[in-house]
Amino acid sequence: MSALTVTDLTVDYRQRGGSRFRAVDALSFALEPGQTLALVGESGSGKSTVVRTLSRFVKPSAGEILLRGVDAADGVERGLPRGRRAKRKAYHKTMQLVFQDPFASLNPMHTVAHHLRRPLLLHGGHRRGPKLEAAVLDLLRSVNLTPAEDVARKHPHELSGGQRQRVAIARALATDPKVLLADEPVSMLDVSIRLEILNLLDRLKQDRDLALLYVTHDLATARHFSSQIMVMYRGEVVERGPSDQVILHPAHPYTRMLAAAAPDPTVSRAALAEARAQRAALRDTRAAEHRESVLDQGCRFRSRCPFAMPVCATRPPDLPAVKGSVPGAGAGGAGHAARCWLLDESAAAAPAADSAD
Amino acid sequence: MIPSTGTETRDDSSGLGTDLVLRASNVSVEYAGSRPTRAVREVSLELRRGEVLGIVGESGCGKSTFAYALTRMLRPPARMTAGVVEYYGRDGEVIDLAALSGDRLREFRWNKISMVFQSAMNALNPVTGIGSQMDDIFRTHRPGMDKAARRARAGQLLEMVGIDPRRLRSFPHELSGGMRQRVVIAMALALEPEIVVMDEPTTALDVLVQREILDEVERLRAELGFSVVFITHDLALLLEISDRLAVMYAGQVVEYAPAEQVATEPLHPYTRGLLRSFPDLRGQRREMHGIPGNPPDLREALVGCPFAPRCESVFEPCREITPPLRAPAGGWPVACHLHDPAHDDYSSEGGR
Amino acid sequence: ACGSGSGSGSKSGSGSGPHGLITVTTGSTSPFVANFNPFSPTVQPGANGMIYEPLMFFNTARAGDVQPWLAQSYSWNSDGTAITFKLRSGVTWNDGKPFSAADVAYTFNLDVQEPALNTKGLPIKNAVANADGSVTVSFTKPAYQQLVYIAGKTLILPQHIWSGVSDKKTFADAKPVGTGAWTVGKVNSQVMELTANPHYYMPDMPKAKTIRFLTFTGNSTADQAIESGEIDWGGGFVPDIKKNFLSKNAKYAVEDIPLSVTYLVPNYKQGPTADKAVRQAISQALDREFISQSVYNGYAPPTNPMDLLTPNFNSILDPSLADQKFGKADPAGAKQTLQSAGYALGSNGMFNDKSGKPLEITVKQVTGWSDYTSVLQIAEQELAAAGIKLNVQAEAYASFIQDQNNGDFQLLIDNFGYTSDPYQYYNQLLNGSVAPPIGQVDQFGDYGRFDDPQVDSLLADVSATQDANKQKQDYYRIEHLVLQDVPTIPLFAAQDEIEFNGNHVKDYPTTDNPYAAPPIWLQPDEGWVALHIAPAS
Amino acid sequence: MPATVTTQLVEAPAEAAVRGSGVLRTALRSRRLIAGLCIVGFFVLLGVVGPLFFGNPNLVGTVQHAGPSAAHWFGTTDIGQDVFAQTVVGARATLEIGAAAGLIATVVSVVIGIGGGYAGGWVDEALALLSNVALVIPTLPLVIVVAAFVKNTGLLPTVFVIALTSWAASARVLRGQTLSIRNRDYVLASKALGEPVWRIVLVEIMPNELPIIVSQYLFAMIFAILAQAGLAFLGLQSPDLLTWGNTLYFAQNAQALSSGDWWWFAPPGLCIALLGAGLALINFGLDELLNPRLRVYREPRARRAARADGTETGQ
Amino acid sequence: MRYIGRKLGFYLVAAWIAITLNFFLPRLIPGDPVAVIISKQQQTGTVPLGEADQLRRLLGLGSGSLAGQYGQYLNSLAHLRFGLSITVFPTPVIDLVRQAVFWTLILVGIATLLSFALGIALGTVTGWKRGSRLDAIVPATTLLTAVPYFWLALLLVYLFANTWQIFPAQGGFDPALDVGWNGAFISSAIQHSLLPAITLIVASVGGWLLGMRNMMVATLAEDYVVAAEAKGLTPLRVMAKYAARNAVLPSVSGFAVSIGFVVTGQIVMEQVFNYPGVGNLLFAAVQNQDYPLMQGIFLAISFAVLGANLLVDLLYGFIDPRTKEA
Ligand SMILES: Nc1ncnc2c1ncn2[C@@H]1O[C@H](COP(=O)(O)OP(=O)(O)OP(=O)(O)O)[C@@H](O)[C@H]1O
Ligand SMILES: Nc1ncnc2c1ncn2[C@@H]1O[C@H](COP(=O)(O)OP(=O)(O)OP(=O)(O)O)[C@@H](O)[C@H]1O
Ligand SMILES: [Mg+2]
Ligand SMILES: [Mg+2]
Repeated sequence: MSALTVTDLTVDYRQRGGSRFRAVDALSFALEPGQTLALVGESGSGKSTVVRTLSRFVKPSAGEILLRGVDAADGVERGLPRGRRAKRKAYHKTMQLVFQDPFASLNPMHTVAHHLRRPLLLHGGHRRGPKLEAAVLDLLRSVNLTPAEDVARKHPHELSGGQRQRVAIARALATDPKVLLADEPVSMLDVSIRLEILNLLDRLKQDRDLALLYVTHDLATARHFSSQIMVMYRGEVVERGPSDQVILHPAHPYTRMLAAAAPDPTVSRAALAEARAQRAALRDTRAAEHRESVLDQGCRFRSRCPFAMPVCATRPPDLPAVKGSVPGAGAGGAGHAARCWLLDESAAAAPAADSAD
Repeated sequence: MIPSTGTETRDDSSGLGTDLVLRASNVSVEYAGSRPTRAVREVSLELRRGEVLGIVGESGCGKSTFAYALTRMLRPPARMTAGVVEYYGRDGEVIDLAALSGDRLREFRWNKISMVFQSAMNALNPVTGIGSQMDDIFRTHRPGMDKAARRARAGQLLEMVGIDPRRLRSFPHELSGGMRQRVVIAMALALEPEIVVMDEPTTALDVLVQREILDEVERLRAELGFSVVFITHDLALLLEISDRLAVMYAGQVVEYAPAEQVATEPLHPYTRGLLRSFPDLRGQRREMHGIPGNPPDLREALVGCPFAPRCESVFEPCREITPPLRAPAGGWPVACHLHDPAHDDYSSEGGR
Repeated sequence: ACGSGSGSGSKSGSGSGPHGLITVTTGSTSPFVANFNPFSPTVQPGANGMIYEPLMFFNTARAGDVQPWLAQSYSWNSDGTAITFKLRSGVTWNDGKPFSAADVAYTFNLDVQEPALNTKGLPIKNAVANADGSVTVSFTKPAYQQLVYIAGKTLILPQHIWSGVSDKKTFADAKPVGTGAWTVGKVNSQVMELTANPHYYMPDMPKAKTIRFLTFTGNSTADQAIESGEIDWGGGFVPDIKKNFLSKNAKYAVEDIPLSVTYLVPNYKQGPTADKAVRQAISQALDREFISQSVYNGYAPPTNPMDLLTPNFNSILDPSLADQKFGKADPAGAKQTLQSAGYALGSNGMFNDKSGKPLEITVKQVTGWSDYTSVLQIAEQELAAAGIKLNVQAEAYASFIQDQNNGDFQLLIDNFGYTSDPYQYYNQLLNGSVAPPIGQVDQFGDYGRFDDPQVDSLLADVSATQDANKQKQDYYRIEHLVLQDVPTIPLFAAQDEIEFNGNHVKDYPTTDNPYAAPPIWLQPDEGWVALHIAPAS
Repeated sequence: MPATVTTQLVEAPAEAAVRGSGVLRTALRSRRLIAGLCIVGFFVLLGVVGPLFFGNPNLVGTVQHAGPSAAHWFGTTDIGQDVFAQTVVGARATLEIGAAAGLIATVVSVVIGIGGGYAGGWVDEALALLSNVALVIPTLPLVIVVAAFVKNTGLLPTVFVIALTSWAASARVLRGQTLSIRNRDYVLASKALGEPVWRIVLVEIMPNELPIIVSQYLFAMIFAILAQAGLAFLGLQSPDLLTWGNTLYFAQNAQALSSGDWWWFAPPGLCIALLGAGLALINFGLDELLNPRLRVYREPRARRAARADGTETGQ
Repeated sequence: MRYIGRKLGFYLVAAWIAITLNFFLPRLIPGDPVAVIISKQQQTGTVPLGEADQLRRLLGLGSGSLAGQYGQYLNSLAHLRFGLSITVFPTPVIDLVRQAVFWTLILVGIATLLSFALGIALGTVTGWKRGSRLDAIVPATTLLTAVPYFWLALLLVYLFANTWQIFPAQGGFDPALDVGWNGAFISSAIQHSLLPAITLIVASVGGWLLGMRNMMVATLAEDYVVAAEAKGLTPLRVMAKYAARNAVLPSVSGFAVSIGFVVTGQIVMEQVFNYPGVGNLLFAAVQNQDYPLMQGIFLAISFAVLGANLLVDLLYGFIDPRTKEA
C-alpha cells in the first residue's frame, strides 16, 4: 500500500477581485515507503502549494488524498464534530513536514527542547518527566546534533542554519510519521551543509521506512537523492519518471531547459560560451517577457518553448497517455512520461522552429 | 607598507600588474560588540581590468563584509580596523578609498564602483517607482542631463537587461524576483562603472532565471568591459563565470587562483571539500559528504589553521601555526601547510 | 501688579469709563449666540430685564421692596383672582413702535393660547387691555402668591412682532424688539455686547453706553480675568479672595449680600438622618465659623438655626429668636445628644447605631464643586471628633440632581434661596404636602421630604391672606417649629460675593444700599442694576 | 495621545527578543533602563510604604497657605492640609490607577488584537471594526456614563473607563503583528503538530509580541495616569480619591499658582512627569535591549579621534 | 476599485455604529435635561410648581419610546437636521457646532499638524544622526510628553501671560474686535492662539518624534537605504526619499487615529485657555445633559475621525503602493 496517494488534486487560490487562480491542476502521484519522490520546478510553479495542501493548510478544490488508504477529507470534514481535532491529530501524526527556511521555522522564543517536547507530548504518548527528556535527547542524537544535552538547552538564534534545520527535522520525526514532506529543505543553506542535511534525510528515510516528498528546484540534488522525479510547470506535472531518466534524458522541453541551465563545473569554457551564444540567439527570438502570458487551452509552456508548433495551441495529452520512448531524447525507462506534443507520434513530426506567437 | 602576502600576490600576477583597477591590502573588519566579531582578517586581493574575480566561501565567512569594505559601505557596528583599499584609475591616479569623504566619496561611488547587493530584492525602495530610483542616480551624478535624456537612458538600461522600458513606471513589488534582480543590475551599470561588486546576485532565484541573469552579466561585461567581483557560495557557478577565484574561510582568503585550475586541481583541503559538496548533475551517482563540522566562531581568537578542526588532512603544525597565504613554486597562493615546502613530508601523504 | 489700567477698555482703545463700556461676566460657560427668545428655559443673559422687561421689580436682596418697571402699580381684586396693572406711559419698543396695554394683554394671553409657553404654570384665565390703558389679568384661582412670577418674571413682548411668529418656542430672536434699556450689539461665541437704547423711558438711564458680556470656561478662567481687572462686574467664587482680588487694587470691591443659604439636607424619611438626634448632633458638631473662614475667607457667615435667609427676610423674623446663633463646634454636646437618644460609643471612639452597626452617614455632593469638597473635608473631621463617621460621595451634576429629586440620599450639601418672597422660600423648603414620597421625582425644594402637618397648615394660612401681620404670626410659629425639628442643617449664608472694579464702575448695589441684588447672573435684578450702575470716570 | 499611538507602531522585531545570560549584562549597561527603573522603583516604594507614615493626609489644619518648612516639607493647602503627605499618599492611588488601567487596556488589546488577528475571517473583521469604532467614541461622555452607572467616581470606575477608552490603538498594532506572525513557518509547524489553538496563540505567537506588549503596557500606564489627571482637572473625579491629579485639581481650583502657593501646584505635576519619564525610559531601555537595531554603538573616544575621516559611510 | 468599495463599506458600518452609540450614550447618563435646567433655575430663584412638565413640552423631549426616538433621530440625520440645543435653547445645534469647529480647526488642527510635522522632521534628523548629541532631544521631549498637559499649560500661562505678559492669557481673540476677515482680528486670533498652540506642540511633539526616530533607525538598516548611499546620492536625498519616506508610513496612520484625540483630548486645553472650541462646547453639553448638542458634536467628531482614517486609508494606496495588493 502506498503511504500517500494523491489523485487529481486541484487547488485554487482566490485572488483580489474575486477571480480564481489555479495553482495546482489535477495532480496525481503516489508516495511509497522508503522512497523519495522529488518535485522540481521553477519558482511559482505550485510546489509549495502541493505541500501546503497535503499538510492541510490549504483546502483543495478537488481531488482525493489518501493517507495510508484513509481519505484525508473523510478523516476530518465528514467526521463527527467531537472527533475532529482527534482525527486531525491522527493525520498529522502520520504526515509531517519540514520547511524551507530553518530561520523561520523555529520559534525564537523557545528552546530546542521545547520544540521537540511538544510533538512527543502530543503524539508520542509521553508524559512530562525524565523519560520525555531522554526522548528529546534521543531525537537530537538521531539527527546528529551532539552533544544533545547542550543543544537542547539552546535557543534557535544560538544555532547555525544547518543545526536549526536538523532541529526542524527532528521535530518532524518526533511524531514518528510515515510520510515526510520536505519543502525545499536545503535551499537556504550553505552548499556543504546542504549535503549533510540531504544525507541525513536519506538515512532517516531508510531507517524509518519513510515516504519522502522532496521539493526543490535543484535538479542535481533531486537526481541524487530521489528515485523518482516529477517536474511541475505552472501547476501541472509536465514530466515524471525515474530520476536518472528525467535528468539524463529529459523529454519535455522545459525539463531540458532546466537541465541545461544548471551549472556544471565539468563543462569546458568553450562549451559554456557556445551554450551561452545559443541561448542568446534563442532569446532574441522571443519578446522580452512572456512570463505573464495568459492561460488558455493550449500548452502552458508554449510561449517559452523553442519547439512550439501550431498543435501546441491545444492541450497536450495527459501524462499517463505518453509512455515508452521519447523521440529525440534517447531512451525511455519504465514510468517515464512527459506531457508534450513532441512526444506524440500523431502530432506534427517536425519541431517548429518558431514560437507560437 | 604592503604586507608580504600582498606583495607575493602581485608578483605572481603574470605581468598584469599594470592593469590593476582595485587593490585591497591587508583588510580587516570587525563588528563591534561585547565580543567583537572579526569578520574579515587581513585579506589582500587585487582586481584587474575586465576580469571577473570570484569570491567563494561558506555562509558567514565574511564575503559580504569584505565586499562592503571594498566599496566603503561599512557602517557601525562594522569597522575597518586595518588595511588599505586603493583604486587605480585609467590615467594612473591612485585613490585611497579611506581618504575619500564627503562629496568626493559620493562622486566616486557608483561612478567607479557600483554594487549589486545580496538580497537585491530588498535593494529597491518599495514605495517609489523604479524609474524614479534610476533617475536619482543620474540626477546626482550627471547633473547636466535633462529629464528626457535621463528617461531615455533609464529605458535603455532596462532594455539592456531585457525588461520592457515601459516598466519604468512600475513599483518594485509589481516585478518578479528575477526582474527586480535585473533592475538592480541595470542600476549598477547605469554610470558604466569600472568595477561592479555583485554579492550573491542570483542565490534566491531559480536556475532558469539565474542562468538568464548570468548570461546577461556576461554579455554586458563583454560589451562594456567592466571588472566584476562576484560573490557566492555556489562554487560550481563561480567556476563557470570567473577568471580568478578567491576562496574564503573564516574571514581569510585560503586560496587564490585562476578558476580553471581550481576546478581541476584545488590545493586547499577546504576548496576540495567545497568542490565535493556539489552533486554532479550528469555524473555517476556516488556517496557524497559535505565538509563535516562547523566553521569557527569569528568572535574567538583563532589559533593555528582555522580549518584544522574540519580538515581531513590535518597534521601537527596546523593546530599551532596559522598558515600564511603563500604561493608554492609554480602554483598560486594558498594558505595551507600542506603546500608549504617546510612541511613537504606531510603534504605528499595529505594531498591527493 | 495688575493695575487698574490693564483691562479690556484700554485694549479696545476706546477707554472704559468715559465712553461708557462696562465689561461683565455672568459665569456662563455656554457660547453666546444671537438668540434672545425669552421663552428659552436657559436664561440668556441680557434678555431678561435688559431687553425685555417685566411689569414690576421685586428686589431679591430686600423682601418687600417692589419698584415700578413697565407698570406703575398693581391692585388685586378681593379674592385674588384678578390683578390690574396701571402701565407707564410714553414707553416705546426699540423699533420705535409705541408700547401699549394690548402688548401686555397679548403676552399674558399667550400663556392661555399656547400652554407650552406657560412655563411658570400660572393659572391665567385671560387678560384684557382696559380702556384706561391698564391691563387686567384674571386667574382661575387665587394667585396672591404667584405675584412675583406674574409681575416680576413675566417679560412683556411686542404683539406686532410676536403675533407674526408661527413657532414661538423655537423662534430665533436674533434682533429682539423689547422695551428695555439695551439693544443687541455684536454677538459671537466669546462676546456679547448690548448697547444703550437712546430712547429709553426712564430718565438718565442707563448710565453706560455698552455692556460687554464675556463667557468663560469655568471659574479659573473667569477669576483670572476678574483678578486682572478686565472684568468690571463679575460674579464668581474667587478662592482666597482677599489676597487674590481685594489686595490687588484699592478700588476693587466685593459685595456679598446673602441671597441663599447653604444646608446639609438630611433625609427626613429614611436612613440615620431620619432620627432628629442625629441631625441635631451633626449640627452641634460643626464649626461654621471655621469653615467660613477657611474656605470662604469669612465671606459666608454662619446662618441661623431657623433656616431663615437674613437680612433679606428680617421683616418676618420673630424678634424673640433674633439672637439664636450657631456656636463653636461642640463635639461633647453632640455626643451627649446621641447618647441620650440611645446611641452607644464604640471602642474606636465612633458611635454605633441602635442595632449596633457603626453610625455612618454618606453625604453626596456634586463632583467638581471644590469649595463644597473642602467644606465636607472639614465637616468629616469635625464629625469624627463627635464620633460620627461621615463618608463623602461625589457625583456628576446630573446624577446628583436625580438622587436629590428622588430622595435617594442620606445627606447632601446644597443651597437654596434667591427669592424676594419669604412664602416661596419656606413653602418650597418645608412644605411636606407638596413633596412626593421618596422614589418619586420632586423638583420643588423639600428634597429631604420634611413633613410636619403643622408647618403645612401654617403655610396654607400664609398663602390665603394678604394681611402682612397675620402672615408674620404664622412665620414666627414656623420658625419655632424649624428650630425644634431641625428639618435641615443650615451651614452658612451661601457665598454670593460679587466683584466690582471700582476703577471702571460706580453706583453698584452695596450692603448699605441694596437697591437690587448685585449678582450679575440673577435676573431680572441684573437688569435693574444695569440701569443704575455707571461707568466711573 | 499621539505618543502612545506612534511609538507602538514601531515594530520591534520579535526575533530580536533574545534571551540568555548576556541580556542581564546588556541591561545593566543601558543607562536609560537603569535610570527608568530607579525612578519607577522609587515611586513604587513610595506608593507601597508611604501611606503607612501618614494617617489622614486630608487633615485640615490652622496653618494655611504656608510655604515649605520643617513641619510641612511641601507647605500646606488653603485649608491647612499637608502637601507632602498628600503627595506621598497620592502616589499609591496614582500608581494603582496607572497599573490597573494599563493592565486592563493591555489585556483587552491583546485579546482583541491577537485574537482577531489569529482567528481571521469575520471574527477578525468584527473585532477590527470594534477597535475602529472604539477609536471614534468620545471619551468624556463615556467616562460620565460609566461613572454614573457605578454611582461613584472612585478608583474602580476610573480604572475601567480609562482602560475602556485606551485599548484600541494598541489592539490595531497587535493585530497587524499577529497577522504577520500567524503565517510564519513555526506557527504552521505547530499547527501541523496538531497543537490546540489556545496553545498556538498563547505559547507560540504571544511571546513573540511580548516586547510590544510590554511597551504598550508602559505607555498605557503613562496614558492612564495622565488621563486620570485630566479627568480630575475637569472635576470628574471623586474628591475622596487621593491622586496627584486630584491634588493638582484642588491646587488649581484654589489658584495655587497665581496666588503664590507654588509648593502646592508643583509637586503633583512634577511627580507625574517624573514617573512618566521613568516609564518612558524603561521603555527605551527595553527597546534598545530587545531591538539591536536601535542600539547605539559608541566607539571608544580615542579611536574615534584617530579616525576622524574613518571608514564608516559619510553621512 | 473593489478595495475602495470594501473600505467604504467598512466605514459605513463603523459610521452607523458610531451614530447609534452617539444616540444611546448620552441617554445612558442618568438624569434628564429638564432636571438640570430646573436645578439651575433654582440657583437663581424659586421655581414654580409644574414648570418641569411645561419645560418638557417646550423642549419637545420624551416623545415616544427609545426605539421610536432612535428612528426619529436617524430620520432627522438623513435630512441633515441636527435639532436644537437645550443649553442655549432654540439655537440649532449645527450653528453651535459650526462655530466651535472653526476655532478648533484653526487652533488644534494647525497645532496638531505642526506638532506632527515638527515631530517627524526632528525624528528624521535624530534617527539619521543617531548616537550624536542631537539624540539628547529624545529623552527631553519624552519628559515633556509625560507632563500633565494642563499643568504645563497653567505654568506657561502663569509665566508668559500673567507674569511676563507676552501673550494674552485666554480667549480666542480680543473681545473688543469684531469677528471677521480683517487684519486686526486675524492678528489678534493668532496672538491668542500662540500660547495654547505652543503648549500643545511642546506636549505632543515627543510622541511623534520618538515614533519617527525609531522607525527611522530601523529603516536605515534596510538594504535599499544602504544601496541608496552606495549609489552616492546626496545625504539629503537618501534621508528624505529613501529613509524618511518609508519610516513615516506608520506615523501617518497614527496621525489619522490621533484626530479623535485632537478633539476630545483637547477639552482640557480649551478649558485652560478659555478657547471657544469643540472641546469646550462638548464639556458644556455634557454638563447640561444637552442630548442634541452632544449628539451633534459626537457626530462631528466621529465623522472627522472616520473621514481622516478613510482618507489615510485611501491615500495610503498612493503613499505606499504595496497596500493596493495586500
Ligand atoms: N495564498 C495565496 N493566494 C493566492 N495565490 C497564491 C497564494 N500562495 C501562492 N500563490 C500563487 O500560487 C502559485 C504557486 O505558488 P507556490 O508557492 O506553490 O510555488 P512554488 O513552486 O513553491 O514556488 P517557490 O519555488 O518560489 O517556492 C504562485 O503563482 C503563487 O503566486
Ligand atoms: N551586524 C552584524 N553584527 C555582528 N556580526 C555580524 C553582523 N553582520 C555580520 N556579522 C558576522 O560577520 C560574519 C561575516 O558575515 P558576512 O555577512 O560577511 O558573511 P557572508 O560570507 O556574506 O555570508 P552569506 O553567504 O551568508 O552572505 C558572520 O560571522 C556574521 O555573523
Ligand atoms: Mg515554495
Ligand atoms: Mg553575504
